[in-house]
Amino acid sequence: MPARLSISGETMVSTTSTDVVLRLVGESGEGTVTLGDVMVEMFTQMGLDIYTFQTFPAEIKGGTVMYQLRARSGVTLSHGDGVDVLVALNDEGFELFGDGLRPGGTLLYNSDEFTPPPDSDRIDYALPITTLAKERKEAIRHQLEGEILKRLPAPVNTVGLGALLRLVSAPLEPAEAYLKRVFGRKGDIVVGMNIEALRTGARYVDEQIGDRPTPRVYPVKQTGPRMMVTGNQMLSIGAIAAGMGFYAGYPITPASEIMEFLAKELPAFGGNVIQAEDEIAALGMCLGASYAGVKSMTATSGPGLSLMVELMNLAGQAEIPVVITDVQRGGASTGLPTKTSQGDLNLAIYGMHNESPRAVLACSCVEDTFWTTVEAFNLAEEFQMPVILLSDQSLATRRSTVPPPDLTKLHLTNRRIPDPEELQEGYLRYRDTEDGVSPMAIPGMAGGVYTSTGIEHDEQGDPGYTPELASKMKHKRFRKMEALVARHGRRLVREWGDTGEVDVGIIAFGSSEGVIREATEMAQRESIRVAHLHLRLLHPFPKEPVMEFAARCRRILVPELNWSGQLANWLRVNTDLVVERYHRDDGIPFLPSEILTHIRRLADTDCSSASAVRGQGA
Amino acid sequence: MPARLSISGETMVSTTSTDVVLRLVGESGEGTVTLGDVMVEMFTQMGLDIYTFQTFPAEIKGGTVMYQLRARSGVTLSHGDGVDVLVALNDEGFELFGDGLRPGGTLLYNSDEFTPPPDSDRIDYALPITTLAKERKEAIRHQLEGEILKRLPAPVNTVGLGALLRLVSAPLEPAEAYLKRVFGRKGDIVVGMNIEALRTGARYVDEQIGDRPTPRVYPVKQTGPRMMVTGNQMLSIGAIAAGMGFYAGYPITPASEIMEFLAKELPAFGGNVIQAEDEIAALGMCLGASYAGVKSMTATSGPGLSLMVELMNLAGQAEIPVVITDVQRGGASTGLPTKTSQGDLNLAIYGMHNESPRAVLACSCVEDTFWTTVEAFNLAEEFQMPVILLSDQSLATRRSTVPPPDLTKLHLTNRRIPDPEELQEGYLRYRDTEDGVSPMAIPGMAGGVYTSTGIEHDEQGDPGYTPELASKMKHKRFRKMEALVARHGRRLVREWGDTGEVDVGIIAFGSSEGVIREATEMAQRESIRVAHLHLRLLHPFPKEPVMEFAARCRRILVPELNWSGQLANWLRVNTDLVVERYHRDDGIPFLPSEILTHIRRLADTDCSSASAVRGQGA
Amino acid sequence: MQSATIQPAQLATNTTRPLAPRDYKSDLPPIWCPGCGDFGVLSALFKALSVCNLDPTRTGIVSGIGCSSRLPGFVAAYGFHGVHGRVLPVATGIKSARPDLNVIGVGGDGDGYSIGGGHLPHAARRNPDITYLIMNNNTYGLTKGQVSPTSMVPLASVGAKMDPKRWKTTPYGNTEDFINPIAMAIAYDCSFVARGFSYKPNQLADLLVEAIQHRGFALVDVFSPCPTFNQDQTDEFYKHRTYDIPAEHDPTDRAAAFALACDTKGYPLGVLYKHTTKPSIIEEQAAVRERLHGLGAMEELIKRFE
Amino acid sequence: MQSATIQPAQLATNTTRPLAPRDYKSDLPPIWCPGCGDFGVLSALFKALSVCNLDPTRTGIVSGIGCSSRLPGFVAAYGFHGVHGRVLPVATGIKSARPDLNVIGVGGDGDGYSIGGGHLPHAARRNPDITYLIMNNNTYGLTKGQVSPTSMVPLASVGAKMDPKRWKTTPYGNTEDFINPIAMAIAYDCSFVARGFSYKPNQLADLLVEAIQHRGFALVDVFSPCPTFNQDQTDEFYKHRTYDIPAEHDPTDRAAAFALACDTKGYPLGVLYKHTTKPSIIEEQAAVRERLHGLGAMEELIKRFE
Ligand SMILES: Cc1ncc(C[n+]2csc(CCOP(=O)(O)OP(=O)(O)O)c2C)c(N)n1
Ligand SMILES: Cc1ncc(C[n+]2csc(CCOP(=O)(O)OP(=O)(O)O)c2C)c(N)n1
Ligand code: SF4
Ligand code: SF4
Ligand SMILES: [Mg+2]
Ligand SMILES: [Mg+2]
Repeated sequence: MPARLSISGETMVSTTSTDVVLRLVGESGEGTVTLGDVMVEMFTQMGLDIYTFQTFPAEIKGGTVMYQLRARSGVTLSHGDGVDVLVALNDEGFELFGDGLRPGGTLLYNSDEFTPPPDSDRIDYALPITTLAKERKEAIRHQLEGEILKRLPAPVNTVGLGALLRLVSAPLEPAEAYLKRVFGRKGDIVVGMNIEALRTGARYVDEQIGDRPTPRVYPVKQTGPRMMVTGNQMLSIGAIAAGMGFYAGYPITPASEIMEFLAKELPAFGGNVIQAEDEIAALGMCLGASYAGVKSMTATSGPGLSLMVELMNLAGQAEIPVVITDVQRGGASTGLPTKTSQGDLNLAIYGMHNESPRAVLACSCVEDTFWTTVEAFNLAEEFQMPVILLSDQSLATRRSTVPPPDLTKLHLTNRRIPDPEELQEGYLRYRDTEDGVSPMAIPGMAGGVYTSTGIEHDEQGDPGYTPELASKMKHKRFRKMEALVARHGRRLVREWGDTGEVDVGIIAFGSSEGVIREATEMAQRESIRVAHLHLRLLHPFPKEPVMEFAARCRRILVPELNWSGQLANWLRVNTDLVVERYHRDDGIPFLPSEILTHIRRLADTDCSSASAVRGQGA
Repeated sequence: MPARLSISGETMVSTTSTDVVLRLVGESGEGTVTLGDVMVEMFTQMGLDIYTFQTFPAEIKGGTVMYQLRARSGVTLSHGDGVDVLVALNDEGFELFGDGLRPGGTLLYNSDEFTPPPDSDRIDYALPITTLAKERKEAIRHQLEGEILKRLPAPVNTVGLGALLRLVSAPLEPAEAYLKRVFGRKGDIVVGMNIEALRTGARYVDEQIGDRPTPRVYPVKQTGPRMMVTGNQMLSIGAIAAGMGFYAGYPITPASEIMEFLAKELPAFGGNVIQAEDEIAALGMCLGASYAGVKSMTATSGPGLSLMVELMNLAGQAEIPVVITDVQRGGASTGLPTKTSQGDLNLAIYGMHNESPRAVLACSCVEDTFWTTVEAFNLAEEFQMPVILLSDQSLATRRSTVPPPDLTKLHLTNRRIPDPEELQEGYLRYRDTEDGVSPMAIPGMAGGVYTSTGIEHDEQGDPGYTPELASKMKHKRFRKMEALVARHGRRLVREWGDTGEVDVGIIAFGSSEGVIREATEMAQRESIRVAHLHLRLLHPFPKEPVMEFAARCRRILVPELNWSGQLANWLRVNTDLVVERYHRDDGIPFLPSEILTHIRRLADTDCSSASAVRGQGA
Repeated sequence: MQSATIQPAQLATNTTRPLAPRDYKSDLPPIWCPGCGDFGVLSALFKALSVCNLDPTRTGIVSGIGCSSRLPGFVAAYGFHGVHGRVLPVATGIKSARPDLNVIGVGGDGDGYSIGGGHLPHAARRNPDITYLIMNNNTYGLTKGQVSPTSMVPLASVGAKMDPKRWKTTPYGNTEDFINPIAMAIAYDCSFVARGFSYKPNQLADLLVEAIQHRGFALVDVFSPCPTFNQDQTDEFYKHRTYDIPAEHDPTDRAAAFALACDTKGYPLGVLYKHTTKPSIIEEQAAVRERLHGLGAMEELIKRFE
Repeated sequence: MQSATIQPAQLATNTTRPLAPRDYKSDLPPIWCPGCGDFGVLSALFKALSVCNLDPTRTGIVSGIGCSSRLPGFVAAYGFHGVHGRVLPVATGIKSARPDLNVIGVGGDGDGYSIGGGHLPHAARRNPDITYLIMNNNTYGLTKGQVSPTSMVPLASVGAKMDPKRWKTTPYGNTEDFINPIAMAIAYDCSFVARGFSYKPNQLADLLVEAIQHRGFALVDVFSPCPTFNQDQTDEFYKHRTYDIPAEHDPTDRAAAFALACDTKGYPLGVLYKHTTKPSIIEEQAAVRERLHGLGAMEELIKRFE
């Protein structure tokens, strides 16, 4: 039976490649996440590319979780559009997340819990998963002691796993090996029960298949090593690779994992992690550590970034390198803490009273997160300013198979320090240099003593308030912004899609890169000429590459996950482009089909007179 | 001898009207400010209009202060351009602030301290002010006891006062009455010494005048009552008039005066003031008080506003009315704490993670400060959102003669509260109404209990996280922004200058209104067709009046005191206008001549093809 | 510390029928994990509200962010679920603006002692009539189990083997000591300091009643274990290590209270400290308003500048 | 509180010639008002730096914002003049990242006890090897004389007639009590707590020497009067109300230290409290790094995810 590939609701047939979207929904804490994680492991072992998307309830227990998993032979760019197989472990999950199932898709539901209303455009499999699991446990009751038996959970997940594997025609052997590994410590009886459960699940589905079509997952031969890693993990690895020696943070969803990861790993690299009393203290510690010569980072989410505004500004004004990671989450104030958003771009760019220099970067996918994090440290060091590194909930919690970073390509920048002669005679911490970057003495350097300060100051660092001085020093600091964009602006954007003149150009940032790339490819298949410019550097604004890109676009689409179209507004501030905005901010990432719709719309629009590029205003 | 009026360096002659700019410079704490204050009092008594401008050193003692004072018969719109009379009490002051003297201007200098380099285009008066004052004290030595004598300062300021009054041909009698009032308690001997000192100063100058021209100050008949008041004082009075019942703040230059004023005055009106432990606590307290039904305000400057970012967002999301005054000061981080700036517009508009509604207003002059503060409270109440009220150091510390507010014109808005039926059955705190404004129950109302929250929530206030709910409630909240601008946008701008088509239109905000008006009038006298639109409401953006104004302008100038042209950028975000930016941010306010230069330049530019208004982008 | 004329706590009570604990229950069911200590705290609070016969319509419950901070939604009274760590400023604002309301602050140990810890000494010195109930589970529950300032985790230098799934930010042991919030509150001269335990609900309800009836700022730190993320400071842990404060303890003796708070052999439950003559900002503000009574007139104020 | 293996304080001292107090003086002249108490503090600090023979090149002085916080600029050492209230986080970051540096924090009572007060208990529990010197003038100097948490101003309810030019935010008397920072620090188990007076410069220099040499976090609260804005807590005021801590006081006795700190009859000068066995985050972090020594390899880390 050929695999049914689903992209944007359409169905293609292939005999060799795989592209399956699974969605698991159930009560939080009920094992839904475990089942998803095991499926990820199984598919990874089959050599497939994985891309996950999860939404969590904001409560610790209770509430519905959704775990979506796309397995594909070849690069996977998004969590997929139409769901091929929906596994609904309870009614509420089906209600909330059932509509993602594509027409003709497959539903596997826990028939102990509920019965879905019939739908002729759906293939249903009932699985009394609780009952089956209980039966498996009953079957070994006589072989185990009371206390152990009491604590032993019925193998619900394993039944589900078997059913699911069979449903996508995947082999059971790797799962059996996995069960042996996981339950080995608990003895043969428990292992046996689980293997039986696995087979029961598979058998139960097998009996129902008949000649109905099922999606099929083909194993792929791996070509090289691949990592299975989340965005948060990759960001942390990137920070260590960048030479970070100090991290301070305060727990906050969805950034906490970064601190947890680093607390475990950083000390082995000689670094320290402090869990601070709040985000202000976290950033204060980082500034202290960086002032002392050690590369530093903190990571937080919106509420924490809000609290850091005052100290970020100090970093800009006193010229202290630091990386501030913002794993964006949904909603203003406490909002939607477990959902995603691209709503903090404004705060990252404008969050300061008066103005001091800073840079804003955004990670675009799990693989890129490594490199953009390295860039963030490099830019912070090169230009002695705070760099805000944007990630978001969907990227941070996404598990994705990616090629491991090629460490031979890793180049690290260290801050400019005074040379020996300079230290001997009248060292000036804030020397007014051509590019605005002044050599920074590190405590311990003889001849380098100075006082770092956020008050306006002369080249030496002594406070001064005359208009002339204020103006001169501000120009010095902001020259760094020009130097940054001149040196790195071109490098920190990425182009996808068609070259040459296109009907639709997409300008975007952050974690939607893959989705947009996928939509672009879909549009190309429909013979729409389309290209995509993805900004890793947002601020200072990389105007040249943007204008060059825009020059070859008839219309420009700016899709983003926030309320007011923050990137589109930022484009307006920096260019004279007329763009088509598409934005929403309800907590969930874009779908490829959603972007495709807008590409189609723009491609269709008659706009002979329209040109995205306008002459710059005076 | 006719008075020499100076506007933008040019000299006009009039026999009846007065327009004199005095500048006093000296060591901080040396009495410069006192002397300035006394001159203000003298001129006010003469019925003149006063407008002051001061810069302070950032240190408590030491450093140079500059006190500029313009006295005019008729409305005074700025602190004036060229200085007519410079009183330099020390060398450093002359160095730092001497260049403001207009060609042909008068210098009165303390010849005990220094001798200025000769300049033929200046009329010099040497005044050995310290010596003369000491002599006056010596003269009464025999009449006083040792201890009293020791503590009695030599009447330096009084000598200066006499000299200055004579220099501008002002009568000495009011000053003598003033001295009697002030020193009366110290006895006749001290009063006598001061009167002698006054006359000595006057005589000393008189001897030097000869037939040299001097500026002349004519008394004016007052038409009605006028207040002599600073921006900070007027803002505080406005807040009380608006019905504020609670204020919490944390000291910060240049906003502290507001808390100090209110601590003294508000309790008489039944309100409370708390000096909080920091700005976060201050705003937290205000939110508590407002939630409890009492109109609340806090006031701060940039660093404090930065710290309030998280709670401002809560106010937007949980829909709690509050007024947050930001008396902007110079520089990022600690920057230029005693200087002025319009650099916090970005933070006021964009300072939040993700997005919640808020309004931003700016006070434009001392008189307006009363009314705009009332507006801020009214809008906060009407739309249940935080209103950021911008002032700045120059406006806040400016002393100005203004007509007292006409209290019959005072209209106060109170928040919408649930009606009795609503409270009886299923009251919904966040009811999804047409204009987005939901009736707000106040603790104490039976049937109104609800939990205010910054987490996403349903109409009742219960937490909820579905995309549908998130989207619906966000739309509800942001509809208030539309309603606000629809109801009040037109009212909250002001137009000056020519009607009909003009060559140059100026769009501006905040404390530079007067300077720009004056420049506009100067340009009109040069037959340039020019108009000026001043925005009191910045956010939500009053697009209609702006576009209508723009439609009659050939070119648009946006002058502002900040680094990047924040208002110009905000115009770009909201409109398709092409504007000419003029901005600097070195701590000092604009001069009329400075703006005039740019008006002239734009008027001259050939830009037949240029039109400020462009078709809106798609 | 200064002293002033002292008035008894003024509570807004029900004028109609007395309310039962369940009458204070809202329609929103608590979202806490099964076995969470906060359930016990909530029912003790219901009981205390009923005993004090507080009028729900004139009662405001303020919280921050955390599992425990979800409490206001579960009570049928006015609630304010604000941001992380700002319970006390908000509560103080309410009480200052509306002294006629009963104000109760609630939250977690992270909310109250970490990010919000800077407000505590100032609330104590202002001494408004507010009860502040901290559900101390010695961890950050909502963010899934990091150390809080009260977490008791072995030090890194001890070299203990840590369970990799627990104490996620301190995988090799803590690098920091923990704090003693009770001793701190006494040093702040907080005018009422008590400690309860969610598994002693009757005692806790009594403490809450006393705290609510106390005139001034009352801190009640409650051990309220988090079975989901803290497998160290559990209910069992505290059952064995807490003891009731002996009757002979004089809570007005500050030195004795401090010594009791510093007891290293166990955790005393009950009222540790009371300072009944401490001035309160609410009364001080009333004194100022009274002194200026009748002097507030806008026309006059404006005239003063003419 | 826990205990750990304790090491003596490690100071970065001059390797060349011993430096005199004046060698620590920078070119920038202090901008304080004539008669400001901070002059005395600065010269005591110069003396202490010289006695400890600290290497200015390996010494960082961190401050916040305020008159007192301008101090780092007047010392010829590395300085960090940050923002209001964040001395301790910055100092902790420096010390954690660079344990080889001497780190001294300085600032005012507003900076340290009001806006920055929330960081103090956490610095105390982390116990890094930092000396924190507070120039306590019982007011906000730089913003021109509002009450601080340590201001002793008559209560409003007393009805005292206030000088309209003084205590600008409390024109009818204070509505709040003041705090006792020394008692608070002892409750934080701050491992070194001392109090000095800027008009006893020799004693102050000695205290600073002891604080600098102390291993762990040392708080030195110094009465440093502001003659410009505080006409109540003046040098004269303190001259009559301070006394030297009697020799028999045992600073390791926490209860005794607390009682001394709470003395209502006068202000003790000297070392109140010392906890010499308190663990320090700097050593704890070293223990973690040591335990994992040699295990840090990027390739390995990446491999673990393959
Ligand atoms: C400014 C900010 N920082 C961090 C967070 C994330 N956060 C939410 S609750 C919490 C701590 C929870 O611990 P606690 O206060 O003890 O409450 P518990 O959940 O244990 O009851 C944190 C860090 C936040 N919401 N806001
Ligand atoms: C966030 C912030 N809030 C307020 C201020 C204004 N400010 C500067 S110094 C200061 C307090 C000064 O008092 P203190 O710390 O005791 O130092 P002192 O001047 O008395 O030495 C304040 C409130 C500021 N700079 N930053
Ligand atoms: S995580 Fe802990 S504190 Fe939070 S609800 Fe669950 S048991 Fe309670
Ligand atoms: S204002 Fe006070 S603290 Fe500040 S420098 Fe002057 S005397 Fe010192
Ligand atoms: Mg907790
Ligand atoms: Mg002070």
